[in-house]
Amino acid sequence: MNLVPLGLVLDIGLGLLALAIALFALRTRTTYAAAVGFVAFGLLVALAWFRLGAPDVALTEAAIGGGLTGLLMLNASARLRATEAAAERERPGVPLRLLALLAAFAVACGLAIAVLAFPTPAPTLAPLAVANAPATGLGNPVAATLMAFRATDTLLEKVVLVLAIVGVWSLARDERWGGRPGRRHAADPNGVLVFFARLLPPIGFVFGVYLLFVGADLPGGAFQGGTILAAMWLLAIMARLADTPTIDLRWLRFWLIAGPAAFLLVGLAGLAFGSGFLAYPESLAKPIILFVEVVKIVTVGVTLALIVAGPPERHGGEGR
Amino acid sequence: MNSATWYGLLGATLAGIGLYGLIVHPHVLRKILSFNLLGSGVFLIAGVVARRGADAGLPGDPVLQGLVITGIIVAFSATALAVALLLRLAETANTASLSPGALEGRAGDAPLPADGSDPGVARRREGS
Amino acid sequence: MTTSNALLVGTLALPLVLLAACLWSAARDRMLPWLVVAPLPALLAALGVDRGTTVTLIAAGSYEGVLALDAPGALLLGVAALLWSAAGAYAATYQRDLPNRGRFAASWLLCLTGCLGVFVAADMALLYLTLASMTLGASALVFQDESAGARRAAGIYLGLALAGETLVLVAMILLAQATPEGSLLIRDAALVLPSAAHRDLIVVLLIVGFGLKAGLVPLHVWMPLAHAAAPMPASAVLSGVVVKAGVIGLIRFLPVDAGLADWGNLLAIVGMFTALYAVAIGITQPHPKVVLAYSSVSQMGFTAAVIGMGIANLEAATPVLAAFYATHHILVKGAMFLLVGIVAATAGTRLRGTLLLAAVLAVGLGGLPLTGGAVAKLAVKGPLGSGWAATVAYASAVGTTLLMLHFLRRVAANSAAEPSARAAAGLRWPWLVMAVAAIVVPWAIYLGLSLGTVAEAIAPKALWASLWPVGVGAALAWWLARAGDRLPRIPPGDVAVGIDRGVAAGARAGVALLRADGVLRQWSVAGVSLLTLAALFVLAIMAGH
Amino acid sequence: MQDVTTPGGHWLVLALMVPVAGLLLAVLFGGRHAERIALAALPLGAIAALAIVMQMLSSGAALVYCLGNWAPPLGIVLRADGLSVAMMVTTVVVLTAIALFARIDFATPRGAREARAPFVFWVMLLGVWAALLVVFLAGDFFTLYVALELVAFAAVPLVSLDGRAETLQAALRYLLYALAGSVLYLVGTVLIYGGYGTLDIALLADRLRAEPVAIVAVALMTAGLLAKTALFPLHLWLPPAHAGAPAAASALLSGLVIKGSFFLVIRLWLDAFGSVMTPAAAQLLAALGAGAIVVGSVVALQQARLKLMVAYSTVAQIGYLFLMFPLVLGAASAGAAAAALAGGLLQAISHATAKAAMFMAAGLVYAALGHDRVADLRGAARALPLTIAAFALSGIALIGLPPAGGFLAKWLLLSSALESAQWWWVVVIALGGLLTAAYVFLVLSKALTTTAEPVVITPVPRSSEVIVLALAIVSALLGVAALAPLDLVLIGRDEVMSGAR
Repeated sequence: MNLVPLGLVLDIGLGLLALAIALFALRTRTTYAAAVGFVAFGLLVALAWFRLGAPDVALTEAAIGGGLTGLLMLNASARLRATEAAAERERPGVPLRLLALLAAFAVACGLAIAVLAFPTPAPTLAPLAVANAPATGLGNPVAATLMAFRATDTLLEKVVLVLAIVGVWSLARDERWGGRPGRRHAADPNGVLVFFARLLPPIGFVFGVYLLFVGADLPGGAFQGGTILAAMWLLAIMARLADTPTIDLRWLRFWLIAGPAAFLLVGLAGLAFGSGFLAYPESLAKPIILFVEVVKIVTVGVTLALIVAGPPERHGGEGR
Repeated sequence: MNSATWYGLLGATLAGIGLYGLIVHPHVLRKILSFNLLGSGVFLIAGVVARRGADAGLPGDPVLQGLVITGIIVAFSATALAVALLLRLAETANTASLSPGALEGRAGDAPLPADGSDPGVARRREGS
Repeated sequence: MTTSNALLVGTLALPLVLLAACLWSAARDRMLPWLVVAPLPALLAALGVDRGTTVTLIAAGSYEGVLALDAPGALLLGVAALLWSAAGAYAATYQRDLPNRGRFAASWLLCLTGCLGVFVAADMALLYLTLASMTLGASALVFQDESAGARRAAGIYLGLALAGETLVLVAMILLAQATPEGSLLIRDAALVLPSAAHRDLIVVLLIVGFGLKAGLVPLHVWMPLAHAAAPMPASAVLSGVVVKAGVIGLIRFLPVDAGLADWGNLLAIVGMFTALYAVAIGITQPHPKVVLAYSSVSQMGFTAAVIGMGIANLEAATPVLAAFYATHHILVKGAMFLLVGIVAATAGTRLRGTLLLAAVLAVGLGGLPLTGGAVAKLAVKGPLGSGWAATVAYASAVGTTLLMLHFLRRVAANSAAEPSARAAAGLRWPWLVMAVAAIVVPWAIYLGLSLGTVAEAIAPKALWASLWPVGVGAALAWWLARAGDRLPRIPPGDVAVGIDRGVAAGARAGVALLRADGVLRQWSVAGVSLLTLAALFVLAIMAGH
Repeated sequence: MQDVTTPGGHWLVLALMVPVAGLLLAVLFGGRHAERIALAALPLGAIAALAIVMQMLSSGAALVYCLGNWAPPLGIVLRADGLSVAMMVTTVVVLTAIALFARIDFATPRGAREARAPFVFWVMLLGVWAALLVVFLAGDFFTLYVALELVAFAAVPLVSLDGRAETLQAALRYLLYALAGSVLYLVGTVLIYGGYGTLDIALLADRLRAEPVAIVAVALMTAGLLAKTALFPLHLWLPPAHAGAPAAASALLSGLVIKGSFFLVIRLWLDAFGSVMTPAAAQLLAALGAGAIVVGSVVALQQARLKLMVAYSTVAQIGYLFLMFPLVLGAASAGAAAAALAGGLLQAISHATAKAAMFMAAGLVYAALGHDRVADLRGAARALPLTIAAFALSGIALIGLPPAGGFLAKWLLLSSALESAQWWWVVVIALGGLLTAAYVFLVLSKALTTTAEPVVITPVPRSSEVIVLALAIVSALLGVAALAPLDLVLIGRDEVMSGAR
């Protein structure tokens, strides 16, 4: 038997690496380098989630933390280069930085103390979730949490996405309203990007749908699947194989709200038929949930891609 | 120390680093990045809580894992909104700073009324 | 609903209806002629409604809104309504051609509603409501001519009045905590005052709060400023009636038999000091309105002293007697302010009769035999007793005569230059009504309420007692007229200069706070504050465990 | 204590789903429909809120709905007590006034199918409404986290609707600071879960103990919520954001949005952590409130622009909301605690109506005069009598004169402070009222000054003036709430109030 378990060594190494990259992202001179660091950081954190026994979260973190957020950061840092020098001159003085350091350190210590003070045995809802998951027809208790036990949270989270996309669009210039989101990307038609953009989307599509269907019983689900779809679409857009739709299209609006709307309708139907809001009759639970998930994956894919694409910046006719 | 505790302490440290960056970095994109580091730290602590709750044959407490997924999505939306705001600000005023001083004496933007303005004004005038 | 109840409700309802009509600009601009009507229900109520009548306006939940008419309230209400009506008629002419007459009328009605309400409000919430609307209306009236001086006066008035009302509010809440079932009735509050948990604190709050309303030194600063700044008819009601809110408050909340003898003495000392101090400052003032305002301060001080001594001497009739004394002041002071406007619009040669009548009234305030003032002074001898207060009262009578003669001299100097100038009839009639009322009404009350007899009033001893202070006062006035210009010039509001200094210091502190706010709102500072607060909360929570 | 669905609980779901469905439909149909949907949803929401009030008055107890039939700790509940319904009704009333007012500013221009600012405004108005309802009804700290984020996501775009650099920067400040606040809140919920295995407020009220996990959690959550409420000294984002937004949006932000995170502080301190909180902590919280009152008012007095002055007035008035905590937690009797709670809530309601009216009045002044410099307001009262009257009435409500709700709130708070012998708050309340009077007087004395010639103004619609005046009258008459037959506010809170001590 090892003195120090191998797993712990791995975890410590992983953690130290993540910490180092985080510090790098914080300290490095250019925002672009910081953004690159952040992508790497996101992937390491996703690994940590696997190590913490949470593959569902790991998939989400990889898709979002490393993927879409990283893409946002890289994109933004490229557009913000001109502002960096001026911002750097506004760095607060040493006393304030010391105070900030002290305050941040104090909070970190408070958190550490709380973490060390957690009660043992840890309170957990795992047994309850396992016991009740069959009633939802879902084998994956995380999915059961998101789609049944705390379905309202998920519904509200979808509303968050709707507000986020409208919020992003609100930053368009008035005359660009109704136009296409994002700038037109310049891509070399024979470049490696276009190559991947032709190669990956079919694979990604299949993988995304796979994640959706296995999500009921295995790690995965509409959100993770939708993220993959979004990534594929964005790839195609960046390679100029596709373009963002104009934001006033009715089908686009429909798919933006379809996910939460389907959820809402299912909930209200439950209320009307007496089983209760977002309560599914046991025999119908799985088909209903599957229906909502199928609608949701499209909504998530469309919404995430457009959130990353940004506010409309071109007229509908421009760029083709 | 076990892995869970280690990740918990890592989460606390990351949260501290994120908070420091959020407070001190003048460039808003770095603030947003710091916010994400902070968020990762918080989520990791949640992961530790979930891991400690491993029971009934599960590797972790699924309820909390579900919450973290929701949290990650919300954090992403927030990041996207902040980035969009920042890009528009930089495009309008050529600055990525939160200090009001950064807006003074800039060029390339439409002149502003000295005392601020209200978009309702124009509309009410048209309507009258 | 009986007629009495209807009249009592009408006291508030009619002015309120007229006030609501002011929401329409057309009605607002035509409101001036109606001002004379607005206080009539109150006048009728004071004349016809039985003392002790109560009307419950609202009884819902834990609150009961009650109007009531008691003897001192009825006295003040009736005479106040008379002045409001006469001054309203005066204003209909005086303000007729001003562009902002609509606003004047609205402010007038707001102040009127509150002012008359104060005399009939029987529960503390209603009293506070009426006090507040009176204050708001009054400060709007002070602000009426919109000059820098009016702005300053209105600001100082509003600030001090609200501060005073806040003190009264705290006292009311403390009282409500002691009353059975949290009753808000003033009667219940006055009953529990002697046994209330924080009795002395409550008494201090009441004396300071209502003393501010009545203008007791050093809380009188707003009166010379406000009463000089307001338009003439508004000054008349402000100086005549509005200050009586302090009197009725002291009368209602500080029962004679509550065992507050020490506080009574203190109130009397403050009151007598005010009475003399205001004379001393008043005689240095050149402006007739300011002189009148100081005279009001002096008279209110004297009234407060009467209340204080009544409490100290356990004189049961004090509330009615003090109210009676105050009614005489309402009449005379109202008439005097109206006079100022008339003199300013009339040629000096046409003024002899007017000034003679005014002189009788003015010296009457000092106690000229056979005038209303003489009976008023006679009536309060009981509460004042025979000790030091009675002695100082003579000094006050001397001072009042001196001050009022000084006023007559100053007002006479302000007559119109144009030899044919003559005040409009719409100004002269109200003045004449008030002048006659100032002589007749006190006698009517004196005899009607059997506060004394004619024989007592014309007894040689009483005549002498009221005549010699007037004589001394007149002599001093003659001396003052010759030597007056050598007196120091004291700015109106005397210690109000201190308020200005305080405001200036406050402004400097304000600028410092503005800078501090700028620092705190820097992002990194605010970030550190956020985390520091979290840490502080941890400490604060742990501190208790 | 375990919550189960009560009769009539489904009204909670329906009330919540009205704005959510409205929001989705508004996005789907867009353009003019967004406005129509919002205006149609408001009466429906009012009906649902009234149904909840009636149900609660008849049962005299809190309404509960277990979502998906899953009871806590696995599931989550909607729970409405007296505080929730009072805030729900307030929200729908204020929103209706704002929506009617905004029909002019945010009408889709003729000829256009959809325009940016109107579309965003109406969607976000529904978003704020939905988010606040979740805040008022949710019984779970994580659901409340999502609700807080919803509030921020709906509020931030309202700040920068006009796209000027100043407002973009203000919106960004607001968003980032609010995000910092919500992360602190979130980490608190995670710690609570780690310590107690549930996030249900009712369950936690029994389980929470004063131990490190709970203390660190509640401190972080409190700080986060205060950042979102802009309590002094965490108010950096509020003045530029509230002063820079269009009038209707400012009314929404200042009147309603900040009440969301404030409401959560009540839930946190009085409902869940009642047994953990100490008098010292409550004193600290209220001391910040006192700082807000003094600094906010004094800085408001020095503002040259009306909208900034009104925004700083909000900074000050937020302070009042926090004075109730030491009075509830340190109350000498159950009656004093109830008075303080009712007073604090009434203060929030009074401010919601008065400040919304005041911001809209300021907006009308701006629209008519073309500026809002306080020094140049001469003649405004003559030109806009109804608007200035509305400003004056809402000012009276803020000062706390009867019969405004602010007066009743002041009476209750003073009464509670006096009963529990916390004299210093009496001084703060009194001082705050006077400072408020000072800046209201400053504005009115300028606006009431007549000019030799009438001021040239751009006419504003009479309907807008009437709406603002109506809301101001509501705020100035709110004190008649004292006449309500029942202490609606305290329904469903018996156990909670006793748990607070």
